[in-house]
Amino acid sequence: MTLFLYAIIGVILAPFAGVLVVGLDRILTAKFQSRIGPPLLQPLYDICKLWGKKPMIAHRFQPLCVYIYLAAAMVSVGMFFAQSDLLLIFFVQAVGAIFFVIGALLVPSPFSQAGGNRELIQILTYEPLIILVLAGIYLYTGSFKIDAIYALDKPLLINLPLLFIVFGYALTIKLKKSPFDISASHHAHQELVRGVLTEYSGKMLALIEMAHLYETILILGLCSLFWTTSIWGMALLLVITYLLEIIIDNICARMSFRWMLKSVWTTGIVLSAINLIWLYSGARI
Amino acid sequence: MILDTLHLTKETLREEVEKMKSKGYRFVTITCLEIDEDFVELLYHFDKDLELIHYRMQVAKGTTMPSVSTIFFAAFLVENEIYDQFGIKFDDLVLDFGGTLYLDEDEEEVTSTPFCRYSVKRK
Amino acid sequence: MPGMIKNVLKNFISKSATRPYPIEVRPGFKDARGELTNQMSKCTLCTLCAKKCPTQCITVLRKELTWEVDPFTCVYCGICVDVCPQNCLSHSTEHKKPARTKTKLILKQEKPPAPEEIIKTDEKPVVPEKIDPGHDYH
Amino acid sequence: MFENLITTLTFCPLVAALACYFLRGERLRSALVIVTGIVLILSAVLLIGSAPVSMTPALFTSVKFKTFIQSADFLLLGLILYFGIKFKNRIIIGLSLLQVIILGYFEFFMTAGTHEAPVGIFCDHLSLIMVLIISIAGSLIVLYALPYMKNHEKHLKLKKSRQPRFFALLFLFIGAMNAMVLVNDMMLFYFFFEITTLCSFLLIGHDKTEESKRNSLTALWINSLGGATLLIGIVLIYTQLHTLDIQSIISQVQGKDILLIPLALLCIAGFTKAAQMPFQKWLLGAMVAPTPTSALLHSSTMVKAGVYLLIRFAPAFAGTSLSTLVAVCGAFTFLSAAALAIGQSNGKKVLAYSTISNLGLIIACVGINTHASLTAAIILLIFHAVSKALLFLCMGSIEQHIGSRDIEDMRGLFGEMPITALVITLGILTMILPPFGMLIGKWMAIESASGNLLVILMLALGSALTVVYWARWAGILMGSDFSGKSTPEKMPLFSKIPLFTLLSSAILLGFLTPIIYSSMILPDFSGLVAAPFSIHNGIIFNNQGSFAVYPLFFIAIVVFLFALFLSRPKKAAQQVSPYMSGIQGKQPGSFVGPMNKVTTYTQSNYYLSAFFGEEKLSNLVNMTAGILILILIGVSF
Amino acid sequence: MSKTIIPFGPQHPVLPEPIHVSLTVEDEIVTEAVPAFGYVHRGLEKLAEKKDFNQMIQVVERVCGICSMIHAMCYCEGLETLMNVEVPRRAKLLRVIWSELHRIHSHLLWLGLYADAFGFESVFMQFWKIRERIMDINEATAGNRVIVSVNQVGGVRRDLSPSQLKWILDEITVVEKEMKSMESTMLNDYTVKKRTVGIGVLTREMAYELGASGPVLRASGIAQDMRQLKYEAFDELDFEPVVEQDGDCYARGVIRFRETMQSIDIVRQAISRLPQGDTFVKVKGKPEGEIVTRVEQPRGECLYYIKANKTKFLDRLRIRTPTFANIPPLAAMLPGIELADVPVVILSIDPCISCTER
Amino acid sequence: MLKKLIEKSQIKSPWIVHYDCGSCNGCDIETLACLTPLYDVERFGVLNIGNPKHADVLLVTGTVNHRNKKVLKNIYDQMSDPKLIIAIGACGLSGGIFKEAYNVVGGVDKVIPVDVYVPGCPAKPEAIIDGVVEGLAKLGELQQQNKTDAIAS
Ligand code: SF4
Ligand code: SF4
Ligand code: SF4
Ligand code: SF4
Ligand code: SF4
Ligand code: SF4
Ligand code: SF4
Ligand code: SF4
Repeated sequence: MTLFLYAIIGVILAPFAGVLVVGLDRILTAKFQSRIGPPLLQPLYDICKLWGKKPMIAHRFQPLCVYIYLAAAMVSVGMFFAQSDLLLIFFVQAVGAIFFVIGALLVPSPFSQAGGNRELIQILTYEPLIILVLAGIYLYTGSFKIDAIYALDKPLLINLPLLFIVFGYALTIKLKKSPFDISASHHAHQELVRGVLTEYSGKMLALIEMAHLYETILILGLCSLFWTTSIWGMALLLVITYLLEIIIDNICARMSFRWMLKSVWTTGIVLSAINLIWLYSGARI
Repeated sequence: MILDTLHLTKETLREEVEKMKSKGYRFVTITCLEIDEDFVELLYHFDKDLELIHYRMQVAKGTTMPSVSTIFFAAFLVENEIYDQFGIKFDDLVLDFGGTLYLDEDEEEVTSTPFCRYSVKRK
Repeated sequence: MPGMIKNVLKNFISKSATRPYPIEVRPGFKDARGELTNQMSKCTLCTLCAKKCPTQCITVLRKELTWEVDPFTCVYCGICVDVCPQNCLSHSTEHKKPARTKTKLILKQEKPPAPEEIIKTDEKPVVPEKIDPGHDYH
Repeated sequence: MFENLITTLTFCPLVAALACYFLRGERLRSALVIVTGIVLILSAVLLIGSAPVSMTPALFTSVKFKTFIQSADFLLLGLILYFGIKFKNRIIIGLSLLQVIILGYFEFFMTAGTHEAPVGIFCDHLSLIMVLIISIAGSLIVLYALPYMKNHEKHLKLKKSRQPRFFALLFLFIGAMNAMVLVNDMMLFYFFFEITTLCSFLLIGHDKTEESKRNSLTALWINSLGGATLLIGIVLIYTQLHTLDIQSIISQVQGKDILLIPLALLCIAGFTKAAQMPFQKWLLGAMVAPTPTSALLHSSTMVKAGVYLLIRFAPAFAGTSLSTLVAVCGAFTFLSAAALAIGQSNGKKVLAYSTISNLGLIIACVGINTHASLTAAIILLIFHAVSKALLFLCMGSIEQHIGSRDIEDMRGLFGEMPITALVITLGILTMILPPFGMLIGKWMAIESASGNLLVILMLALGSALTVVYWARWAGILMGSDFSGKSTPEKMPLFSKIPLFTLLSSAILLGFLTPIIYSSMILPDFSGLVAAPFSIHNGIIFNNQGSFAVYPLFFIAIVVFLFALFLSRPKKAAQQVSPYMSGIQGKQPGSFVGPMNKVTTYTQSNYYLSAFFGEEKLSNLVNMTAGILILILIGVSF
Repeated sequence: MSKTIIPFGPQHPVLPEPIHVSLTVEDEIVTEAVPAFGYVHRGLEKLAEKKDFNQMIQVVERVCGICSMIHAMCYCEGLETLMNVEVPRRAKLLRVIWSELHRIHSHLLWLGLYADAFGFESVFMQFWKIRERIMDINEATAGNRVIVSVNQVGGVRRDLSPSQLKWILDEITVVEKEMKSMESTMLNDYTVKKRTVGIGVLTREMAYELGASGPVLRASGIAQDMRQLKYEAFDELDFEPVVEQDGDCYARGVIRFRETMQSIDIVRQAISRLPQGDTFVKVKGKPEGEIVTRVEQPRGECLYYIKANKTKFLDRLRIRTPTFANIPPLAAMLPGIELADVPVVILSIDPCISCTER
Repeated sequence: MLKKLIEKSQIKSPWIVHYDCGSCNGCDIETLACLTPLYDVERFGVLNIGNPKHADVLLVTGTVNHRNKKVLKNIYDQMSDPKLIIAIGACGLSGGIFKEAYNVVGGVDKVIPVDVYVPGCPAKPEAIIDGVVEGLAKLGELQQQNKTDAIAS
């Protein structure tokens, strides 16, 4: 029952945390570019503004897809706080990702279609990596459950350093940061206009932004699992990781999806294989 | 001050341009100007090592000219432009916009040859 | 990538380059061609400015004693200022502010200047020197 | 009771087959098909109450029966030989001759009446599940074939209907499959195995086009290869153990490394039937056959024969290196078939590759060979059969309607065939999304495969690839004209019934997974210290993880209904045409392009032929798979 | 079969200007690219019949706002030759200073947009930040950030005071320093190279035959720069065209980067040689005759054909701008590249549609 | 409460789409310059979103001609309410120096309603910022007016 309560609290608080994280992200990005940047609560304003727009729909089933996307993101966050099975959380999150793509593919618009296809390739790129990271966690803890990680007395990071880097790839893709802001960029100036997001507007876009906040929290939550032994360690890890993400975003050009698929798969698989072999061999620090 | 120009006719055009190409000249552009009610003048500009050579020819309005875009691909844009503006049509254009490079043929829009004081209808 | 890291980090630790515009307004450059005004007391309504203006946005009505400019068509090229024999036209150093409707600036002359006055005014109108162009604004 | 049911399940289709072949009235045949279908479904359901049972019917012990089977065996091989000669296919001739020789030697010199008669029928829960799949999915497919074949022949403008032969073969096939999963005698198993080979050959070649002829021969030689390896395997086992009783073989073999070679041969036989890499070619070629054939033989049932063989013998090679290699081979097939599917825009080929891929996953689970992974295998087996049959049938309807199998031609299908489009989309979603059955299976598979580096790597990659080719298909199906309007669709009753039955079972059975697990799968694992999974409040869990089936289903339903409610068409919402960089034409979805030409929206998915092109990838895959097979045999020595 | 048609433009976020390209792509590889024009066509050559030749200076400045000053310079040079006007030396050097400042700001602007085309936002920001110094110089010296409007037939309308000159020197030194700090990013960065090296290759022969001009031509190994014609004061300035050999987007980037540095140097030279004297001569009379003048703009060769008939209205004014010449090479480069590289390749010719269509 | 928040947000989060009708690039680049570090309009929550479906503010530069007027209208139609149209530069206001050219229709207001006119040639980034601020003020007044209207009825 307490777990259930955690889940509810998590689901309620996550978007607010997300607003702060994304808001801070935008301010820091601006700082890195020698600008001042928007107010901290800008993501909130954006969402509220979008919510207040007059509805415009490009396809009848799009709203359905958006609601399911949001719901899946919420459920996965809830499951995360309820310390459920990691693989299952990941699958539930994938439901959202798939409906997000389906929504984009519904509309006969070349941009959203191409964006949808690219999004699929991004899913194709990060999914295996996350599964491998989870397999690594399993090998170390003997379980896919989150509570098993909390039961550890040493941070995961120590024995899964390479997998953490692999996870970093997935994180960058999921957060749509350069060099992987391929299917939809937060900044315009992309050949696909807004890619998957092109045909969503108003309320629907607001919901997608919400879902994105949930996903951000989920992915940061997963990131936090790499240092569960102390709250400070966890906070430090999160701050450093996120800061690195922003810096990488600012020092990289956007790459093409072919490059992404090739390079991320090869480096990702090699890194995880090395780390996994290390774990199989039973050697632990 | 008048430009030094070589003379050219519609018939010798392609041949002459081929010759220029084989001599290593490259195509710069074509200038079209209205002479009077019936005639326009075409100036073909070529360049080699920063030196310009101009060919001049007078053609009657509404003439169809052979296109040099098959010899110099770069000419397609200016030939289309001249069709839009002066109504001189070019045959065998590699990319023929049919008089819609700049202008549309919607009823309210410019369908005449806007660069001619004595405009003719574009075909 | 490393090259950019240096720039990015430098930006991060130094003050941002942003000029907080509406909050802090930087004074305009001395020679900036901002809003166009006419010192009507000097204007002889000779219409030279209207003739030379490339956008024909100046209308001089000698009968009504008005000089008007359409600031929403004016391209702020300064030709009129250059040609005006009375030196009564000038650009302010501030840009013309945006507006919700397009209105013309109509200036009316109280009484035409006496011919002898015209001859006297041959020096340029005094524009307050606001800034030194040698100053670094970054 | 049990005996009667078994008889019904095996002989009733046989009789129906004969009747179909000789009864020439269309009405009569339809009636016969319907009745047989219902009888089969009912008996299969009733059988649930009786299993598990093992018994030897009186018939089996009679000498006549044995002689009959013997002669039928030779007759079958003779037929295959005949086709080999007729179509001048040396491989088929060679393989069938080889089998004739081995079989002759085996029957007349080695056994010659010495061995004791094995227990004839063994029906545990695994067999029961297979019978249920075959009979129910099979019958639904046959029912679906009624309107389908009528249309099909109309399209082909046949003068003389070839339906009698078609339905006869379908029923013969169902009967043979039922028998195959129930018998406990290796030679009988071999016999039925060969019948399915022959049936599939005849059915693939049904349309008598050049292509179908060629493909049917491919199917025949690859399956004959399987038959040959199976036969050799049986003979080798017999030389060691002197028994043909499957159960006793399994119990005797466990832990004896000497018998790995024959087991490896059985596995290869299973691989050929399940169209595992590098034997996938026949299944792809089989797609030329009318859709019910592909649905029945090549997706939901026949290929399962191979998988069944492997699951059945899994305990025999548990813990050996053979097992690990089977897992690697399966995982490799899972990965490579999924990759190949990405490069395909031919819908049927996508289905075919996905079948191969999913069977690979099942076989990977078999190879991992823990109780948890076997559970995963069986769950995948069930749900794959249901969902895949559904997808194939939808595909058939679509193909007949739009005259193309290309996914790209299905853009906006919802506008034309709303029901079918909806059903196939849901069908696709049941393949890839939790909480549906396939995902439960996949979850179990990944969790139990995490102990094997190579396997988990391939599963991880493969599962992502799977998502891609399904999701993009689902996406374009539901797209439609901009308004989302659709013309109502007329569908024959016998197309509707199978579609909706399969769809609802795909969803409902997913919900019932915990029950299926505890009542149909768990009992088969006798002598367990701990069950692979426990169930509490509809949550499947063990030490490693948990899958909250009921809660997730509950949430899914609530979310779906809520979303449906929220997204109901609203008047206030303005319909807008898609973004076209600012130069829309008058028609929504078009733009005014160069030369003032109105260009309408044209779009296609990415097939990434540079990465996933069939020509390029196939060779690589076949080579790798070939090497894997060689290693598999190698480690068995 | 697997074909996608993408309407690229005219309203498209990566395109600063409205041009349309119908891209046919397969798996995001462009197989066909057909451009469409006319979204910015105004017909301003024709305005020569409505505005007198002096007023036309203001018009040609607005052929393109980015190198407005160079347009006007080219135009005035033509008229001055027709009217036999000898422009004072100081005016010539001042023209060089302003025109090279234009080149610097244009290249900086381009470097930013180019970086944005391959999604390098922070580089975009950085270059535009640097660029603002030049904009300040423009505004302080000529009164407007973009359309500086300094040319007139017979010379220049403004003069530069010694304190202004000193300030300009200081500013361009800072610009130079900041450019240097971007050097490793633009020339050696892994991701930048990945996105530009080998993309949109134009061989030497292709570039020459297709009539490419400016940096596009020079990036393909042909050292042609109109400044070699020694117009205005270039006869006394040290100047060598910048050349690269590879003909790809990367080479075009390098060219512009190096040209920026070169222009800074030219400004310095011009300032150091600036003589005292008048900034213009009074011009009387009306032009007559025809003439072709060519100058080097940031984007390449710009050609003016002027025909005058001794009235205050010109008979014909024809402007062939560099982008007009670079469109055919662009059309030749697009097929075969990836969709993601389309913006990079389009930007690599630094298209200026407003001058193409006029 | 939510409504208030939404109204406040509408003022604090103007996403822009920029369309260059027939600009000489002068106003264009000045509009772009607004996004760059020295002016940084993201301070006001401005994002250059590039897609009319997401945008609240349409910035138009340049003269309207016969071909692009359709494009302009299309973009306008694809934006959902509430939306602001800001015309920038003499060209966008009246056709400016090109107003007599044969292919020029005139200012933006010939095709779509314009909320704010930003004069200049080109309009300085400061002027464009002023224009956006003015537009947002107008939006605020409209909200106020709607409220009083609602109370009255
Ligand atoms: S003041 Fe000079 S310019 Fe003006 S009207 Fe008199 S003569 Fe003409
Ligand atoms: S521009 Fe207008 S006012 Fe000036 S001279 Fe010409 S017509 Fe007269
Ligand atoms: S500044 Fe130029 S455009 Fe404006 S009124 Fe004066 S001359 Fe006319
Ligand atoms: S030129 Fe000067 S004096 Fe003459 S009308 Fe214009 S402003 Fe007045
Ligand atoms: S090329 Fe373009 S930028 Fe350069 S002057 Fe011409 S119009 Fe202006
Ligand atoms: S392409 Fe032309 S208009 Fe666009 S930014 Fe470059 S110079 Fe300006
Ligand atoms: S007057 Fe100003 S607005 Fe009009 S065309 Fe010229 S520059 Fe543009
Ligand atoms: S207003 Fe001036 S700067 Fe702006 S687009 Fe028009 S001509 Fe160019």
